[in-house]
Amino acid sequence: MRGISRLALAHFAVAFGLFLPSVLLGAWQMLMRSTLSAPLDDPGLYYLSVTLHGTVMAYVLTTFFVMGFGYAVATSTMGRSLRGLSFAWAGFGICVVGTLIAAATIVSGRASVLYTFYPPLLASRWYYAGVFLLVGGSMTWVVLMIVNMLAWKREHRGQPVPLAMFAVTATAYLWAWSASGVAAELIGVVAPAAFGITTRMDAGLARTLFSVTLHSIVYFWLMPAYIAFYTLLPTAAGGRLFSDRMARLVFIMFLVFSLPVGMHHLFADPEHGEGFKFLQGFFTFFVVLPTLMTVFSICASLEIAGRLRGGRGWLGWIAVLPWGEPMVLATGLSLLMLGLGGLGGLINMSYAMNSMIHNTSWVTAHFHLIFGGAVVIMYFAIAYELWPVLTGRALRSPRLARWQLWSWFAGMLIVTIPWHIAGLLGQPRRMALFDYRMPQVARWAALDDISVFGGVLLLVSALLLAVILLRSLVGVRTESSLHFSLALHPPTRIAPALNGFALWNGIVLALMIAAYGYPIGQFLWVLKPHSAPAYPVSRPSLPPDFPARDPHQ
Amino acid sequence: MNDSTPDVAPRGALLVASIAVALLLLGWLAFYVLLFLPRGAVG
Amino acid sequence: MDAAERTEWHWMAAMLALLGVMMTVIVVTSLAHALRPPSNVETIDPDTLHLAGEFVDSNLGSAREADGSVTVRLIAQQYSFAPDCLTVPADTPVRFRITSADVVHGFLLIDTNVNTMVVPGFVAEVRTRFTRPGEYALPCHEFCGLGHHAMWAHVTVIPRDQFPELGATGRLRCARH
Amino acid sequence: MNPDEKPIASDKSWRSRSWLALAALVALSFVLGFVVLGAAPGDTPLGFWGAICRGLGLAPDRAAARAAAPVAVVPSLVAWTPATLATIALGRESRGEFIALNCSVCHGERGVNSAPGIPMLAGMDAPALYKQLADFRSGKRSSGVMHGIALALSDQAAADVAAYYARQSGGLPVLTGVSVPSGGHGLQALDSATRLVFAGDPARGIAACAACHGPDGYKLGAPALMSQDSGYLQIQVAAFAQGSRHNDINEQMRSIAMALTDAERLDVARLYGRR
Repeated sequence: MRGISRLALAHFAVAFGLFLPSVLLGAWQMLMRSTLSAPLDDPGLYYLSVTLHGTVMAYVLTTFFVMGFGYAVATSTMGRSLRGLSFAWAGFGICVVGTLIAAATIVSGRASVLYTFYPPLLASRWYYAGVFLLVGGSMTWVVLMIVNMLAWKREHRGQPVPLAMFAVTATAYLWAWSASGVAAELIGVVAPAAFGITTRMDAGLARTLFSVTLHSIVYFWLMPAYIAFYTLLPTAAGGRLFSDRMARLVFIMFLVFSLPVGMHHLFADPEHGEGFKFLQGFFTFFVVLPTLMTVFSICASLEIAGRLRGGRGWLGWIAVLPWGEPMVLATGLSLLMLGLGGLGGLINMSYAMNSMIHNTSWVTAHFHLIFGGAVVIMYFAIAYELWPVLTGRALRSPRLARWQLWSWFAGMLIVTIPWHIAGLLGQPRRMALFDYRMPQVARWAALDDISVFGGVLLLVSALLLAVILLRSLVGVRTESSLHFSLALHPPTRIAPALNGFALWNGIVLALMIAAYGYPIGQFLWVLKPHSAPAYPVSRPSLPPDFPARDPHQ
Repeated sequence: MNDSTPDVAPRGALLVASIAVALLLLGWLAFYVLLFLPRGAVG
Repeated sequence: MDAAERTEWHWMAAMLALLGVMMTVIVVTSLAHALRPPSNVETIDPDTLHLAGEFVDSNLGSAREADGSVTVRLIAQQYSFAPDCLTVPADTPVRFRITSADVVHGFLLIDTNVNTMVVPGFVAEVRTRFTRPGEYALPCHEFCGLGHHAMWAHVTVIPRDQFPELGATGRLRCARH
Repeated sequence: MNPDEKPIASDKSWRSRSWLALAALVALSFVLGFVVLGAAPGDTPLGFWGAICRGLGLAPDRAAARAAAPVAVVPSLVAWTPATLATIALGRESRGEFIALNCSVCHGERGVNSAPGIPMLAGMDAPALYKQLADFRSGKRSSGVMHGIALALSDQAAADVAAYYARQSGGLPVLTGVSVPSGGHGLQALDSATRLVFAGDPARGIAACAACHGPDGYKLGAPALMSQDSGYLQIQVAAFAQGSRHNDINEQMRSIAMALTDAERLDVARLYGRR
């Protein structure tokens, strides 16, 4: 267990270590866009900062956190040491190297293309190489999670895989499927231009491939939160998980339905017909289902806990819950943000209604509320839960932890509610600055200024997190382990379909072919697509070297 | 612990979740009918 | 199946019904109002827009079609729309045809549902009908490079009867500044 | 143990039910997306296959969009096609050096220290230089002197000259996009030229000059302007504003130059001309 503790702690150190400065960047970006004057105001620096903020939050924080969480869960839930510990460290190393390369390239000003790349904009090849290493390195984690679950199943024939391990493995499969999109984009469209093999990039194809990743990656980020809802929260609240088997079905649905739906990010794109846009929009409705099921299941688990603690009546169980526990408090706040953010998500995915808010601040608000709010607050709660287990020292100042969670919640609402409104008022995303003398822009002034205060609150909260986690490193020695929740009726036998992923990976494959077969295939066989010249975002160091080496491309 | 766990339908949870989901549906409908449709048909 | 699981299956059925209601609203309104995301798959060579074809300089702006509708052609490029000032009539079917000369751009008419991505190599098309005359701001809503934040154009919607009769080859922009 | 736990659903039934549900889902979504919504009213009736084709984006009514059009006005014959880029890439510095001997009278030795009002060429991006030579040759950019000179150059020779000047140092600085942020480059900058160069003016649709011309940004075909002769810059912006220079593709420069006031044109030219 000691080896695993060090491994998981190393992952969390990278995740949270870069998280803090990245929150600072986010707050500065809001200041930059507001009517207030920002230090270092410079549009070029803004786009650099957005690229760094997005890359760290979307790729670094999430990937490292999920990997560390997965290792910790896998070993404690299976009650055995991790197979392939050295591979895990090797994967960690690759991810760290990739992160450093990508971050250094962004800071050098040669990669201001935002974390979503946007071909035919072209950044320095080092940026793509760094991201590729980070994503590629995390595949060792994917393999290790799968291998460890299979090994456990071999040793415990006929027994249900522990729910937490099942869910972590679902996350691993999900990430592998999800990353295939960005990997295909990087290898097929970006790398040939970045490494000078061609001067052209097919933007439509690149966007389509990236859309495979775009939505499912969010579910990869979400999974630790849901795993905590199902396997850690009921214990923390002092109760039982409502139903083990349905929980498995929920994780399976996340795996199956978060993938063939990415085209709802391309509703407004001209490279696809309305048929497949509707089809994937239709599938998107089914990815809402597991979340709606979770909402009920979590309420039911909490009700069990509340009734065990003496709560009576229709709603009496709510008040008696241990809201002082970071895990319980974070879940409550998370569900509130999930509700609001979920409403926004329903609007985004509703086919033609997307036109109302597509690429406005509404979208930025939506994913900050869902990911930065509902999910990241669960990352905090998980960190507080895991810290004593991993460091062998008690968490100091739980009171401060409560303050930290509340301030994050408040900050996120103060940031995102104004953004939602500004989006409805037509504020476009990703702009470095606004000219508030324009009448249409002046309407956003108060909203943008309010969000700055939310940003400051988020920064304070992130600092509190760092203080709590660092202080606890020198806390009182304690022996603790993770306590995974038992179901009301723990299953003793289970259908193999709910105990593995062979069937579900087959179904994902079939759905992906149905949803993406033609949309990707059309670029190869139907359309005569015209690529565009790659547009480097920074001046090439030797001008005559760009463009062009291949006259026949 | 097993003896005291309720094995009946969790009525409180059903109530809370139903209210939440109903609000979600109403909110969505409000956006669709009151904000989206008046902004004009596109295609 | 225990009681808990049965409850969850029932809940799942109820949630499917809820999603079904939303899906029905979408399908019915889309049929009734001919609503859809802008989806016109049409390729074009982004390198040579200015040399020949539909998007040459002299063909940009508003054009009157034989059926009385108006087609507006424009180009998005780093970091401007060409033309950057447009005039269209109210209460008339308007069709925007827009393409990119370089990278990915966005096209949004604030306070309307006119919203599309502009991807190099493709002609994006949005059809709409304006009901309120007035000034509409048109920002690029997709990151297109370091000058993105200044990429704004303007559309003036004028009453239908004030829109001039343009011949088959007449094109209307608007005088600015 | 739960006494009334029923026998678990067999794996077979999970498999068959899941695949069945999947098939039903895909079938339903295809019918809704391609057949039902494809036949939306307001359009001409398309029929079954017509609706499916439209669902795929293969709409039939393309010709109308390209019907009657005014006579094309072409700003420049240069297009950034692969062939153009390949020609530029094949430019040879050694050959260009010989040709450039003819240029030094006005543009200075090795393109450095040009006469006032004449652009400095040392360090200028090859594609930008190539395009201007081509436009002089085709008459799309008017200049009595340069038209004649450019007519004497072949495509290859123009690429050679461009390659030669692009590699000369001591003129326009080689800018790499790497800059130390110093602030004061936003809309709140006090100096209007700094504002225009680094932030632009969104209200007038004026992009930041720096986004294409440096020091930070780059755009294919746009020359780097830092340290360029300010007199020359001023003349050119004025020419764009008056429309006497019109070889900018899709009016990129004309629309910006027209929006600038006389004083702003002067200030921006001075800012870039600072050495």
